[in-house]
Amino acid sequence: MDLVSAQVPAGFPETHPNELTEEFYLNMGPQHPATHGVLRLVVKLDGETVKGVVPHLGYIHRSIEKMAESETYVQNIHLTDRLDYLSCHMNNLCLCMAVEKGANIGVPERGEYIRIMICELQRLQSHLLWWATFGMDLGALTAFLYGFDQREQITDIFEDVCGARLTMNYFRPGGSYCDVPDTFIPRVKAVLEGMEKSLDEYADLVGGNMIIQERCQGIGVLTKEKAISYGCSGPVARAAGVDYDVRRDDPYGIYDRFDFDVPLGKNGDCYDRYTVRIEEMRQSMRILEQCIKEMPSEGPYRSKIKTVIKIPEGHSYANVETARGLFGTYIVSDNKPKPYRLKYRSPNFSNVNIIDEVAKGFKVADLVTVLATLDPVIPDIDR
Amino acid sequence: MSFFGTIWDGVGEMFDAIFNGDWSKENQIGATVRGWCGENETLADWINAGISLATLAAIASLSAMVLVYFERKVSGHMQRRLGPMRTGPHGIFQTLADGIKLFFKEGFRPKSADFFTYYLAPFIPMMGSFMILAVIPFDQHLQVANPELGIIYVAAVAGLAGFGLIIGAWGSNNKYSLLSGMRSGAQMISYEVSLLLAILLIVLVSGHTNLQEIIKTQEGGIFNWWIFKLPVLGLISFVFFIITTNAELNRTPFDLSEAESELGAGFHTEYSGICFSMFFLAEYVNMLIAASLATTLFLGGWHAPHPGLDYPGLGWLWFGAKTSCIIFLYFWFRWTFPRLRIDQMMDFEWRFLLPASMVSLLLAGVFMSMGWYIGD
Amino acid sequence: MGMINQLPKVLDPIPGGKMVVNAVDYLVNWARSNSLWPLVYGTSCCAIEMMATGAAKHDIARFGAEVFRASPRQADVIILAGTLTEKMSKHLEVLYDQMPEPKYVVAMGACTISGGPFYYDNYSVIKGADRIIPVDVFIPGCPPRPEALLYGIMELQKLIRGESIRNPRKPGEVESEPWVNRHQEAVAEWEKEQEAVEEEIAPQRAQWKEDNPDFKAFKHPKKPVEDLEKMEYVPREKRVGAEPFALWNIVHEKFPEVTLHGIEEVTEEALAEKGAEYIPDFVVGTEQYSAFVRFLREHADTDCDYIIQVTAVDFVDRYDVCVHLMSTTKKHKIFVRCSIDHDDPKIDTISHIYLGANWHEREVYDFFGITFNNHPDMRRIFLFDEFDAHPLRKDFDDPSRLTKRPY
Amino acid sequence: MTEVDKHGSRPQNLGAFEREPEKQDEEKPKQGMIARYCSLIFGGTKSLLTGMKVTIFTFLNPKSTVTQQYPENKDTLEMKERFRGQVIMPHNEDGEHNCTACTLCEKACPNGSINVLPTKNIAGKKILGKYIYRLDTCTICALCVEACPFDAIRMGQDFELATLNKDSLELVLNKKEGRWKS
Repeated sequence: MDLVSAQVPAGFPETHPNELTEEFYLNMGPQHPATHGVLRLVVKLDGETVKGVVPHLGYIHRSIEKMAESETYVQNIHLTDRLDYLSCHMNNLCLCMAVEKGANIGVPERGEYIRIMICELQRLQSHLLWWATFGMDLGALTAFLYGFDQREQITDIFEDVCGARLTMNYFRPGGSYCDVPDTFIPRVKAVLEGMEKSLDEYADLVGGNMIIQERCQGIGVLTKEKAISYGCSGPVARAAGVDYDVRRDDPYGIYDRFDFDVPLGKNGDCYDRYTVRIEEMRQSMRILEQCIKEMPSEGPYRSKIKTVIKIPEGHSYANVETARGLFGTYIVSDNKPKPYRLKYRSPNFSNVNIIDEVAKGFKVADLVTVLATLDPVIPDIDR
Repeated sequence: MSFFGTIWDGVGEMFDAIFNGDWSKENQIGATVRGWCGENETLADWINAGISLATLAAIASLSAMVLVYFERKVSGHMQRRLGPMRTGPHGIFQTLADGIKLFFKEGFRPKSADFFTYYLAPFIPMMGSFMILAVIPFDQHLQVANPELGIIYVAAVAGLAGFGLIIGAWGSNNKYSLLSGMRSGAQMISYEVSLLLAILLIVLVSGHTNLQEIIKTQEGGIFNWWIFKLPVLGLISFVFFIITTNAELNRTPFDLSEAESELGAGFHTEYSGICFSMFFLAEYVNMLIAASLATTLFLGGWHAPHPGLDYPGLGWLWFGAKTSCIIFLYFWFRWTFPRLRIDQMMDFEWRFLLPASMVSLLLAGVFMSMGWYIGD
Repeated sequence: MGMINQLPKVLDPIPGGKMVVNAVDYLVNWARSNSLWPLVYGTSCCAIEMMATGAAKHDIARFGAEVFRASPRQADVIILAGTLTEKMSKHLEVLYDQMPEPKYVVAMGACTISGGPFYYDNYSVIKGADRIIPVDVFIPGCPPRPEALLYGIMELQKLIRGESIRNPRKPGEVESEPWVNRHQEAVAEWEKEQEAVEEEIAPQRAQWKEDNPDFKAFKHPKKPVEDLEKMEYVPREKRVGAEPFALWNIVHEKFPEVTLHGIEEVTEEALAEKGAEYIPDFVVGTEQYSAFVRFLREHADTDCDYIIQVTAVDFVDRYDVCVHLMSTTKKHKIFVRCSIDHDDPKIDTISHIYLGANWHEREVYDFFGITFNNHPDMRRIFLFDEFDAHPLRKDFDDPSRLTKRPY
Repeated sequence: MTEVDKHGSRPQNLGAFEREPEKQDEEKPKQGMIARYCSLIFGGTKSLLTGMKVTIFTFLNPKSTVTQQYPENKDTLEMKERFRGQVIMPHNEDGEHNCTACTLCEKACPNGSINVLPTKNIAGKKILGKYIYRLDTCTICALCVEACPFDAIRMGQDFELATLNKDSLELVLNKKEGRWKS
């Protein structure tokens, strides 16, 4: 068998062959169940132990940034849906905020509450999906179904609000494209009630399970310094102890009115990433509860905007905290209806960058665990 | 007795049993055939052997089909959904459809795979399963062969399945398959030790290696089954037996060789169509065998839970019921647990299971010499 | 299976044989249509809806199709969930070839049918998966809801039930027609048609005008416009992190040549006027670029330990390399920009200062062709090596890849 | 490191070429080995049993099943009011629609899925000739519906659009041309 190829794959340093063992290269992806899409990892293995990982990107590179230059700002919103489709409302929001900053558009009070509530629901939904796939990657297939079951209820809310299940295209500069229906608040309340029960059940099924704990604790350790230097963000960075959350430290919208905690991990291992995400779900529920109490029941949901939005020459930057971390939109404009250059800063791009650093020295199975807890969305990386 | 010696003796005994009509002598069907053939005993033997082999094949394929269907249904209901619904009423023909489809599917061999090993591999686990099925005592007289060293024969042949996986993994020339084959090889060899110790415990306390004799020692109600007859220790070694067979069967939490999210499809990555279905079939037949063995060794075989319910000729019903319960246990494990990592699995075997089963074996000796039994 | 296909040849001439063949046909088709094992294949958004179809609420298991196989050798149907790019298409071809016959392909969502949202102005997406592999069922939607996918699978089942071993299934053909701008073509065709119609109708029209001199056109009722207020953007009042003027002072002391982008004369008032959301945007020369970024990182007051992104903008006469930095302790952001020559774009790397900059710089190299000196791994990151241009340059105009959107 | 010292800033530098050794974990209170072994076994068994409890309760409770059986429940399936299926053009009883061929929807469409092809009626007024809608590229973003000032197009509720023929996805939405006479 020709398992040990003479040629070293791209990205690996030249190795000095050891006389005792032979290392071989395993290609994971682009079609592989663990890579959450079309990420391709070339793994250097010594038996079962990972000696190095080189990710290959671009299998879903869809030239969104090039397309953005020939679409108007409002048309661009539907492309942001397709970046990180699991936090598409947040992506929409980020572009809208950048446009609002540049083109001087305000948002009414009720519109802001709608935005926050939808975004937090989206975070819950995204984390539920992560929990589901996390279970699946570790072999607990039932977790996958339970997580999706809960997620489906939030998807129902979205469908009720904007008519789509995944690519919403809901927010517009100045608010959102339609008001929430009357059933919105009762439905959110029902979901929050169900979530409380579900989170306990999840702890029973996965979180407290000894096998999960043994497989996650001490695995894929990311230090705080590495996390910062690589530009990691979101739950991945917070599990490593980086105390930064855009919602709290650079509050956008009306996030400064709410009382919520930013969960932090101690060790930066896979289990910390797990607990941080679970805790984030609870914090999102807290924000939603406050929103339900304080949201004005009357009032405009959006402000009037021009049909053609133009941003004066210059640049405009906005960032939000998506379910995966810091998502930024950088618009360079030339006073035309279409952006001159539109750059999205995707959180996954930096988060996946650390894979070699954290998976080295562990087993192949741990590589899967690490990937599952990094929770990458590949189209967001490739854009 | 050397390892291979054990196998050959067992095989020899099985052939003896089949061709000498061991099965037919005590069985009603066998007797009827004998009556028809009159004095021509050779013919009767051949017919009986044919019937028994056909029965085995039927049991193997039917049980696999039913088990796959139930697995999909049980998993469905554990996961808040329904499972197969549209192929026949409640999807009962689902696995039949799968089987027919797989049979008519194109089968091909990767160019770089080794012809001989690639095509040999799927037959080995299947063969092993058939050979063990021959000695499973479904009822007092419903057993194809009843070798004196039955349990040792079972233990010896059970090891064959692992060879199939390793050979197939190696022969298909795929890195994922290779990793999976190595994993399953390590797993099978390690867990076989504990499995044998658990079996040995029963052999020790019952004093028999013949499966029928082991069952006969458990006569007389539920508290005479070895799981309860040995206070606490029986239960513990039953748990050990379930764990080790679970590992032997490559099922969650020990399904490392088929770890979908890590290794794609594992050792059968390169197999398609009928070859793949052979692996699939063997997996489920092996599950039936493991559950039957657990029933035989720990749950009183074909005996009813109460001596009053022990009607002659209905033993196979009791046997089936007990076996189904254990199979449900396997389903339940599979759809609840995540899988272990290779080093954790090894740790669990060599650091916990092996010492613990050795201690329990020692304790069993103590129990036996002190006569600490419940029941008769 | 080759053997089964010989069955009609043998049986059809025999009386009653046709019925046997029909029965076998029925059985095999029944089995195949009820046991569609999909391949685990999902590239983007549609994959989530595919997973949702497998989840409890919609439960694809009812169709016997929950057995998602990770190995193409055991799969019967490949659900193309998500956009297909040029880089991925080679792998898809391999996957398709690895599947045993009979194999079916379901194109799920707009991207795989025709490129969908990525139809115009796009250099990397394949305009329809049927240009790579033959597709049987098309499910429009972006993404289609789970019920729509189930309906598509039912359509596929119908297709399979109509098959016969007398006429064994052959893989369909891939779309070979060259890609056309359908929008433009439809307009051109219509205009031609209209010219002819106009000529034909001209006399009638004159007649009609004479007959109806006081004709008034129908006025379509307008949709009620919502009563909305125009609002001004309200910037945040409190600044996060250090004041830009303080940062400017720190920087100016060490690097006197550095200026602020868009501000000619830097005074405290001028910066305060910009509001609390203003992010200082330093312009730095190529020689000082690397040292400047290092300074920002290591100075205790700037303390920019976190890299948001490195990107570039093509201003036709020059490239601006933009570095966005942040401090996780002090929470402020600093932008750095450095203009470089358009003809020979080269700049020092900062990947030794920020580990994360490595990939960002590779991305800039990929899109703009800007080379970073001393970068440890200067390869393309997204596009394949055969791609011989840098697509985000303004002069990138490859008609074989890129078609302009009509509006 | 010389450059760092020159700036007189913090010595901490974690670039790719100068890495700090990883921090040691804080010392945990040491447990006895046997105690840890036992707690692992018993705690582990307990956690596994808790997990098994969850699945068996779901299995035994038929109410927990949430599956909607799609083709069977077709008659009772209610779509959400705002559900975006495909673009439709409502016609009144006379088969007339509201479209004036203003092409606002065509301009709003991000990917050229709509072709509004105008013609002139007998009075010389611009009316709609053909409204081509390409379902195969449509991303169902509803920007066209938002842009339409006349309520001529809406989002339909139909989702059973799968087809074996790709060409059938190019639809003409108007049944006849615009208001020809009036």
